[in-house]
Amino acid sequence: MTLTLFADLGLLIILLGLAIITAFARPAFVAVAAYMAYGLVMALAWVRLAAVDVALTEAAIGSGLTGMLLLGAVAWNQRQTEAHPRRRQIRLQVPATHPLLIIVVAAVCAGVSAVLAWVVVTLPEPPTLQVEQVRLALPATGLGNPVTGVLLAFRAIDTLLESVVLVFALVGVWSLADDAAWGGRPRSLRLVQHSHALTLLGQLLPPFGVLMGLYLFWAGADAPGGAFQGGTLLAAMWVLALSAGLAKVPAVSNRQLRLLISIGSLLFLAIGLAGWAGGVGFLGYPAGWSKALILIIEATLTLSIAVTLGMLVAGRPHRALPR
Amino acid sequence: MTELAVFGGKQLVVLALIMPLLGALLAFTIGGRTARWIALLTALVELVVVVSLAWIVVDQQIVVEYQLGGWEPPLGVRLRADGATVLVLLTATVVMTATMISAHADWQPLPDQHETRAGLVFWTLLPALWAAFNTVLLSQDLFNLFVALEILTFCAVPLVCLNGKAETFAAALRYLLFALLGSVLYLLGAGLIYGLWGTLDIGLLALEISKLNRYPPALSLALGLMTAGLMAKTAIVPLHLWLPPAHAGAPAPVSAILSAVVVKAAFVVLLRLWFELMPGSADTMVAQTQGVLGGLAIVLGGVLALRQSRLKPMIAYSTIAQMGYLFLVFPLAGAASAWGAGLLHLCSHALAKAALFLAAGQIITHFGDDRIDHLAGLGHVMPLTLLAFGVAGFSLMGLPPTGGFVAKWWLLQAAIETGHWGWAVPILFGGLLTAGYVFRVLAVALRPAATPALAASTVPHTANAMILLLALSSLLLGLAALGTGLPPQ
Amino acid sequence: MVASTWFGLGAALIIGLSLFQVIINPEPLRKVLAFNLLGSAVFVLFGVLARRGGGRIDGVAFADPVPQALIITGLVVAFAATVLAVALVLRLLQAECATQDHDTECRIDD
Amino acid sequence: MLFTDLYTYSLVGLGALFFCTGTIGLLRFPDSLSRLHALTKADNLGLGLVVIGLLPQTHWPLGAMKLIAVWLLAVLASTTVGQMVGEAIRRGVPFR
Repeated sequence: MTLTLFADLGLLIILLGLAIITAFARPAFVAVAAYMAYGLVMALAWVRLAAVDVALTEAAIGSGLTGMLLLGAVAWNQRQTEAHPRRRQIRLQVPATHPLLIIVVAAVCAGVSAVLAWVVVTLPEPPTLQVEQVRLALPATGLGNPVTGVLLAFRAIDTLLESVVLVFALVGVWSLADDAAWGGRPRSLRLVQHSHALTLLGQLLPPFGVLMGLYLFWAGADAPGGAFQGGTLLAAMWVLALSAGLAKVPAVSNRQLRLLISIGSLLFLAIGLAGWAGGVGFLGYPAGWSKALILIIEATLTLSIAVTLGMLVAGRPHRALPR
Repeated sequence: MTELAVFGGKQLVVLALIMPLLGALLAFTIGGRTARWIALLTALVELVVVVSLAWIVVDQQIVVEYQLGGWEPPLGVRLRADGATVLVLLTATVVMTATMISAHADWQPLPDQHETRAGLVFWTLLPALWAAFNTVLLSQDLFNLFVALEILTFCAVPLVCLNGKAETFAAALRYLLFALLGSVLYLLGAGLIYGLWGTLDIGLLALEISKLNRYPPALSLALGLMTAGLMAKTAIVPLHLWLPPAHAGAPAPVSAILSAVVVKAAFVVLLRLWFELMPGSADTMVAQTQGVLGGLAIVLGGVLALRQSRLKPMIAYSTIAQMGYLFLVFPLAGAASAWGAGLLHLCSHALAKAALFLAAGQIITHFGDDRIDHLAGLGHVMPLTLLAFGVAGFSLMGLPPTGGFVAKWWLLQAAIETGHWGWAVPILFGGLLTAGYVFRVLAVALRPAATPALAASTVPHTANAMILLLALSSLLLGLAALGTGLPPQ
Repeated sequence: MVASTWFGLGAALIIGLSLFQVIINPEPLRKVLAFNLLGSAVFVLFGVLARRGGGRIDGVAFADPVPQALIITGLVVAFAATVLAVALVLRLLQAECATQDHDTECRIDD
Repeated sequence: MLFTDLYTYSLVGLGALFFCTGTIGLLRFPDSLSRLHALTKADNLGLGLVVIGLLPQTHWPLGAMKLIAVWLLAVLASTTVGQMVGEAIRRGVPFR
């Protein structure tokens, strides 16, 4: 017991160190790299908090995709600054960076930390929260993983909205394109310099990655995993193939692409509405059908999430299609 | 027995939420020239759904509840529509539908084009935003509200920079960062509340809290964090900096939606937190602070609106001032009329503000200038648009018998009833400021043009009709409220 | 103190310092990064609460599944926010660049 | 029982030692290429030793296969990254 506490404290110290580097390191590149490491260590912390589903999501989305995105942005910014040294940096200033204001903000933030810490220590004896209710209701869904049960049955509306969030975020990213580029492809993810090693990885890894992604979705019904974790892994494999130059980013006007992006949410909505016909209401599953329906929803969601995440990483359309 | 044969209130509550969502997804998937028609069709269907729902709720005097998936809270999520909800729902529906119809000809593809960027984005994100707003109104679950507020932000931000001008990107980014800060604080508060009672359902939480003799400090902290977060999203005074550039820089139909609908979402959540979870909190420090900030917003927003030289920034600053009135509801909550006053003000401001922004949009497009000093001759060229602008302006000022008047009258009554006379000062002073900036525009616009008369108005009739409809709705709302008797109990 | 409480304390600390960076740091990309840190710490605090509601069955630790599901949703929503923010920052940088250097082209893909 | 534990301790300890030397190399070697060399070599060997050490502690055969797969994937990833960083250095990208 003490040994694991020791390990946990070690984990915590590493986390804190990485968080401080992320927040305060001067070079942006170092900060983002620290954040990616922070995300991976955080995934371990989630395992220690007995939340393996969260650990998988954190590693895939929180650390991997977010880190990749930020790293790309920082690198671009750095190249631009080197190419145009006189360029004015964009600064989102608080009204005045008066030292007094900084002290006040620091005091408020320290206060928030202190009060939260105090709440963490003094919060009353562990209530059972919803552990019991979920355990009793879970058999009705036919699922073995309570987290999937919450995501796709009890709180299906959250998950439906979560899947459309990605679609609308993608529309938001696309909306930043130049009018002339509309309908075209996002910039190629292919690295400027050709690398044989990357090409080899791009050929070798995807079969295993895709298998793993599908496994994560399939296992999600009864063990940690699910559509979001599986979809992210599939997206990562697609992005790998794209950056190795083995595939081309589709154009945003592509009908099939749009359908692939929205099909997960649309099918989720359709099955939800079919609940009325089945007499169990919107987002309800008829008895005996729930596991099958949930798996169908998750399968399409996995596909849609994978395509949407890949397109989100690729960014806004950049070059118009030749007429 | 007005129960419809196929759809009862329960189904209508769900449809009110998912129709716009479905419309947005289909508009995105099919795209092209069809996207616009899908969105407009969605708006019409939604109008029918919401009117039917409102009819059922008001006529039968019932509260409609729906447990999604059949799962009872705390496990599941519940939708709920009472009289207040359907009033706001109906207002948002009218604003949305009118704005969509008035903007129906914008961003059309050229003959050789398949679709335009702005067109697809507008016709996809506007229904999506609508779905998110309806979820904010209907959902009873604190976390579901968080997701809905986030979708609202993600849809609103790209719309701010829809016309692709460099300065609007900065405005959109600032808006996004403020909104995200608000969400994160809100989420932190919601997490603490879950830790206390193991539920996120507002109804169940209200029950738990009503059993307490004294509030646990963690609850105060949670509510404080959530309130701070939501105040950042409603642009109340020290946190208002993001609003004017975003609302003024966006294309006019988007400005109308942002000012009329989007900023209200966080306020509705705030209302429910304080009125449903912590009733009787009118005399607490927090409520007093909210009132003081509201008063400051009224004065500061009004003064800054007066100092603007352009029409749209002026209307945007006026939103800050008008949101200030809403925050006076908290210290006056002890009076019976405060709740009704807040609700009425929210709705009449939504209608009036949408009319103002849409009118400003038509003025920019067809008069070619939105500098207030250059508006001479406008009354001659665009009489109907100016008429609508005037009627909406009267409601904003609080001239009888508009909705704005009745709301402010009820607020004053609440101030008198609770004995807190001091709150009457910002209410009355704010009215004067509003009169100042509205009359300034009208005075210039009614002057004959210095240059020879411009060509007669070319404003499309549908657009004018929609703007007038919105302005008149704000007026009628006042008459209807007066008809129900003063003040509501 | 149990380990999860220590994680809770750590999260409280990270919330404070990332909140400071979110408010004070003027560089947009650093602000976005600080937001991610802040969000992640808020989730940990939530997760610590989940752990309190959990326990051990047959020697395997488990936690309240509801906050876990909420955190997964939250992570996806936070990712969407980051994507949008980064896209906006890049667009803004490019627009600034174009207005300041008329002679050199500012391209996003070079 | 005791023997397998002893075996695991010694091999995992040896693996940890490789990680330590690799890290020292990363910190102390003069130029990027040799630092890269220290890092990748030590990681592959260190991780390999840790995996071999842990094999008797897992369920045969699935658990063991998972461990070996982890090692193979890590080797694949670090080889590719090492190669790409090396190529970048040769092109003259400044690394510090």
